[in-house]
Amino acid sequence: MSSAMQQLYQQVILDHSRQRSGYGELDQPQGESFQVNPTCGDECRVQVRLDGRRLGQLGWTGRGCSISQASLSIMHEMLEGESIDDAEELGELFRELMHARGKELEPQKQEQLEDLSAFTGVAQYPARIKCALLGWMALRDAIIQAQHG
Amino acid sequence: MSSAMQQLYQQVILDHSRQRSGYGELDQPQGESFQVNPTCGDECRVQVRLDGRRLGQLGWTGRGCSISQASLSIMHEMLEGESIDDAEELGELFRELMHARGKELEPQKQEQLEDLSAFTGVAQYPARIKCALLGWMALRDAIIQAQHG
Amino acid sequence: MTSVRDVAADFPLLGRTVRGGKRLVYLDTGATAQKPAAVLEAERRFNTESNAAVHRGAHQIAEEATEAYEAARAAVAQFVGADFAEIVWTKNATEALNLVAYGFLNATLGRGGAEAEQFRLAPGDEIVVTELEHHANLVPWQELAAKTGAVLRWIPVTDEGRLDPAGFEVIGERTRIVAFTHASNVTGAVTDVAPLVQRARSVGAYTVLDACQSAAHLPIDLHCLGVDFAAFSGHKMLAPTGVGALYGRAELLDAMPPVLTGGSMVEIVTMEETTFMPPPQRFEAGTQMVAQTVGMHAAVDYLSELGMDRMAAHEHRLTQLMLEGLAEIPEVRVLGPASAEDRLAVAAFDVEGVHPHDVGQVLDDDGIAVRVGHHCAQPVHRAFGVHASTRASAGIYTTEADVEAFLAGLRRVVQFFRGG
Amino acid sequence: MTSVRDVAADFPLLGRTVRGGKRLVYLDTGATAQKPAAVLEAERRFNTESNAAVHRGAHQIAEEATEAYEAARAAVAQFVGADFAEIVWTKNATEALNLVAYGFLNATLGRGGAEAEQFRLAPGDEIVVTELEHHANLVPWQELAAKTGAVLRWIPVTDEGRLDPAGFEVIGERTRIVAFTHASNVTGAVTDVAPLVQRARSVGAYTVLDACQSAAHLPIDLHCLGVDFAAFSGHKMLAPTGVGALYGRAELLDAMPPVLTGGSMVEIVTMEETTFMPPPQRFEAGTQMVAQTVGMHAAVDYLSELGMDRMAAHEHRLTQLMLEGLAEIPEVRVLGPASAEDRLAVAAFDVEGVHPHDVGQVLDDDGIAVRVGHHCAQPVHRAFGVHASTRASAGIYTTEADVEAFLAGLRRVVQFFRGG
Ligand SMILES: Cc1ncc(COP(=O)(O)O)c(C=O)c1O
Ligand SMILES: Cc1ncc(COP(=O)(O)O)c(C=O)c1O
Repeated sequence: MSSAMQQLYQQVILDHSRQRSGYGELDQPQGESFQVNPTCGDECRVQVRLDGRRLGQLGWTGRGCSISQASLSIMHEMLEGESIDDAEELGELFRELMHARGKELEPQKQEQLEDLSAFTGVAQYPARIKCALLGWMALRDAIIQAQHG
Repeated sequence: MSSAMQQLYQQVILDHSRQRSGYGELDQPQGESFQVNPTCGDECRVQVRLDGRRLGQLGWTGRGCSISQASLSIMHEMLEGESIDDAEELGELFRELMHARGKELEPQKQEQLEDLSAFTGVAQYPARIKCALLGWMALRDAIIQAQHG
Repeated sequence: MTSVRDVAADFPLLGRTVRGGKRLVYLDTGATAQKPAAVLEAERRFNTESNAAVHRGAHQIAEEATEAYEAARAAVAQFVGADFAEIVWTKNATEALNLVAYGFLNATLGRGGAEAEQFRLAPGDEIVVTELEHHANLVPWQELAAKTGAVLRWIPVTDEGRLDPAGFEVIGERTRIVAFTHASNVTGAVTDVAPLVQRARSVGAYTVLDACQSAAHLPIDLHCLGVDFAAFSGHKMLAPTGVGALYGRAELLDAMPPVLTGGSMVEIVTMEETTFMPPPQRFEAGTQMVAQTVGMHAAVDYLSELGMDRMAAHEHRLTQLMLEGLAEIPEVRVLGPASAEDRLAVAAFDVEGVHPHDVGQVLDDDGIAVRVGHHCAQPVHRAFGVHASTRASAGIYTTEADVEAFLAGLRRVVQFFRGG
Repeated sequence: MTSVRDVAADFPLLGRTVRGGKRLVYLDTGATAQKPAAVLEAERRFNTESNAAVHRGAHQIAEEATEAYEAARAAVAQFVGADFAEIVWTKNATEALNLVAYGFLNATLGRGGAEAEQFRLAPGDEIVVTELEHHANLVPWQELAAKTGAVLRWIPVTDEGRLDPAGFEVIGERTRIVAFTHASNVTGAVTDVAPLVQRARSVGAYTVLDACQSAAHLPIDLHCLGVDFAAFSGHKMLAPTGVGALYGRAELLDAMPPVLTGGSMVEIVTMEETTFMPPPQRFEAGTQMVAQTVGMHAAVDYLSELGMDRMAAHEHRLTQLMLEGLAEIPEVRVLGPASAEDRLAVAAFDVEGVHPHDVGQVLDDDGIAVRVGHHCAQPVHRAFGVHASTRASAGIYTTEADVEAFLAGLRRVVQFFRGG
């Protein structure tokens, strides 16, 4: 494998795409969102239950490539139990990373991204950015729904 | 004027486009046909009355360029009173001339065309061939109508 | 800054000769413009380096093609004062205008759900057009009216070939659509858009602007103009044939049902039913004219670099020259305003007693390319009491020498057919 | 005769490298084909010598443009076994298929007079498609059905991805239209057209053939096939983007009302109503993709010179190689017939446990361009129980070395994602 591919498919991405954290439906979601990537037909459904201003429970289902699955899995690992504000901040940061065309963000931001920093290489491939972001679009929607729905 | 234009606009054409022979409506046409050149919106209406197998009367109206008007005028001069068979033969010959790309036909045919041989140059200008032929399409239609209508 | 005299050198076709070695004087830009080398080169580069299906592949060339295609959209959007997602690629302006008409039809037939209800027409609703329209902005509305039971009404032209403001009163209570040209391809009259938009808005009607001539010759800002839809064609603005665009205000395109359907504009397709993507994709079914959009990108870059203001000023000067010269030939009647104000460098005219075909033929023999016929605008010709006309139309590459050659040629025409 | 090994040299883009200097192995011809220099040169020559509005001007360049445009029509007609006036230019195959669907809709809404009555649909009439269709030959019929009250039915596919002859019985008394693909862009299956046409005829239904893939890869003769309408795209057959064609049997085009309306397709236009020209002009509203039709002319000349038979034989050999190679990788399941008979050089496949995006990405990194996704054919993917696939598709310029590079790359993909 070339170094470009090794940078893209870092071990943490491959691992998460196989061992998907948080995969499954919630019992009584307060908010949920279904998103499709029309280019490939990949889909995901993200469900949340709030606990005050926290993401009490976060679950997801769907199908997609290793990038999209790992992104959802890491999202679950990093955000379940965390505050909505933290979720929004992390989402913003991840979107920023995805539009950085493969460049790293400032060290402090990169640190804040934790495992998500493994996606730095994805941003070099315009067609894959949507894969990485699909779950995060769904999360944002699901939270809004849970808050106002 | 260049020689090309002098060849195109021969005196006989200019004369006929000004002094239009046969211009006007017939009293009781047995057949008539209305044709439009959609590129420019030019139109003509040709009317006939038969006298057995002869074109007893032939009249036409319409508007168009010098080429179309002269063609109709000469058609009237050459064919009124002549047999339908002669009209068809002359029409065929004229069509042949119009598709000869500016070359003369065999001398005997060229002679048969009489004044119509002045249109030889028209066939060099694809956009003008339709102008020259418009009246002849109308004549053919009008005769068919008179025979079967 | 390039002087206008240098501009013509950018257009390879203008260097050719016609009719046995005569210099070409191309005065048919109103029909279609010539293309600068930069446009042809951009297209060639795309075809030899980045040609691939857009929005579809995971491979590098497909990425490059997608980027080129969407960058072209961004450039064109900026050029006409629109947002990115408000520009839908079409093959020409005619398709763009039809797209709007069919959007209304499809909504009327129940497509597009609740959001699209705003576009439903009922029998007796009115569609207002003008007597000045190119057939492309007239016939689609006739057809829409015939299919929906709506009634077509129109604003007449003045003796000068401008929209008659007194006629704006046909826009009334039942008016649902007002479709009008920004600039006439026959009279050259530039429409004062504001009062029409205002009146249309006051009765809640949608406005559709035919910007085919204006986008090619004037700086335009669609957001400023405030119209709801607009259409223009690449080939009139130095871009390749085969590409044009529809502009639609974002929230209207959002609500409008698709017209052409197929690949690349769908989300989920089952045998039973289909959900559609948001605009602009929703209106771009199938493989698009990608190389041509890249050419259009280069064209608007070229125009922006020259400056649409400078271009308009240059053409204004040509308009004055043309109108002055034509006014000096007694047999000539110009179909359009006598003054160059608010007027494009287009002069359609009648030569007393000489048919336009004959005028055009003799000019052509001198190497002067003009257009003859009704220029796809029969009604305005009828309004002037003629059936057809000869039209000389200029572009950024037209020189004063071109206009003078044309005027001299025209005097010879008059001499030939009328003089002797 | 050029050997196939030399053919690739005719295609400038194939000489480029990707992803840091890797040789490009272009296996996405099913999406869009690369263009030979001869096509690009024909287009360039037109643009620098003969660009003008067609059917409109009296000047020399307009004459040349018109001749080039109509000569292209004649060449394409001959190439697909049709008569001159049976070929209508469109921007792509999708537009061509929509044109037919809207022709039926407009007739149903009363347009086109008595002649067009034959195209009127009534609620309960049936439109038959197949599960194999590209969205371009499915969604327009769903839309037509929804607007007219007609019912959509379909022929299912077999486990091999061919049309199931047992399913032909959905074509019955009420069937008015049978729309089906000549060759699938997913399974590669080539349809045996005769029995379908026969059955459709026996119930008086019109046939619409999606010849998008077949016209690009097989010799085809539409008169022989006996279909009523057919659609194909230039960009799949070595021609530029932005041009395609609709074929319609002469007497059907004659009777069908227009769809897009505007300039160059009318006879007499008054403010109240319009009469239309005969086909093909009736269906070609506005300024057409003239330069692209000239490119398409060069493309069919190029193909004819190579010989469609030889091209098909070459591609057949590639199909065999591809299918044999794929069969040797246990994790790979081909979505389509296992044998190369009656099958295009298109292999869509599933790699167990590896998503197509990931397959394509790693191949791309090796310079191998394939397509991933549903290839605008979701239903047939669903029939195979998958959501998406990876697709390698070959063209006349594809070499055996390309296929081998692809197979080797695919083995590395499997190794990377499944092996370690
Ligand atoms: C079988 C088939 N039909 C229709 C189409 C649509 O063609 P286009 O996108 O050129 O309109 C395609 C290609 O995308 C195809 O492969
Ligand atoms: C004012 C106007 N509107 C519409 C059109 C139609 O444009 P197109 O033929 O490019 O679709 C034209 C040009 O022909 C035009 O001049």
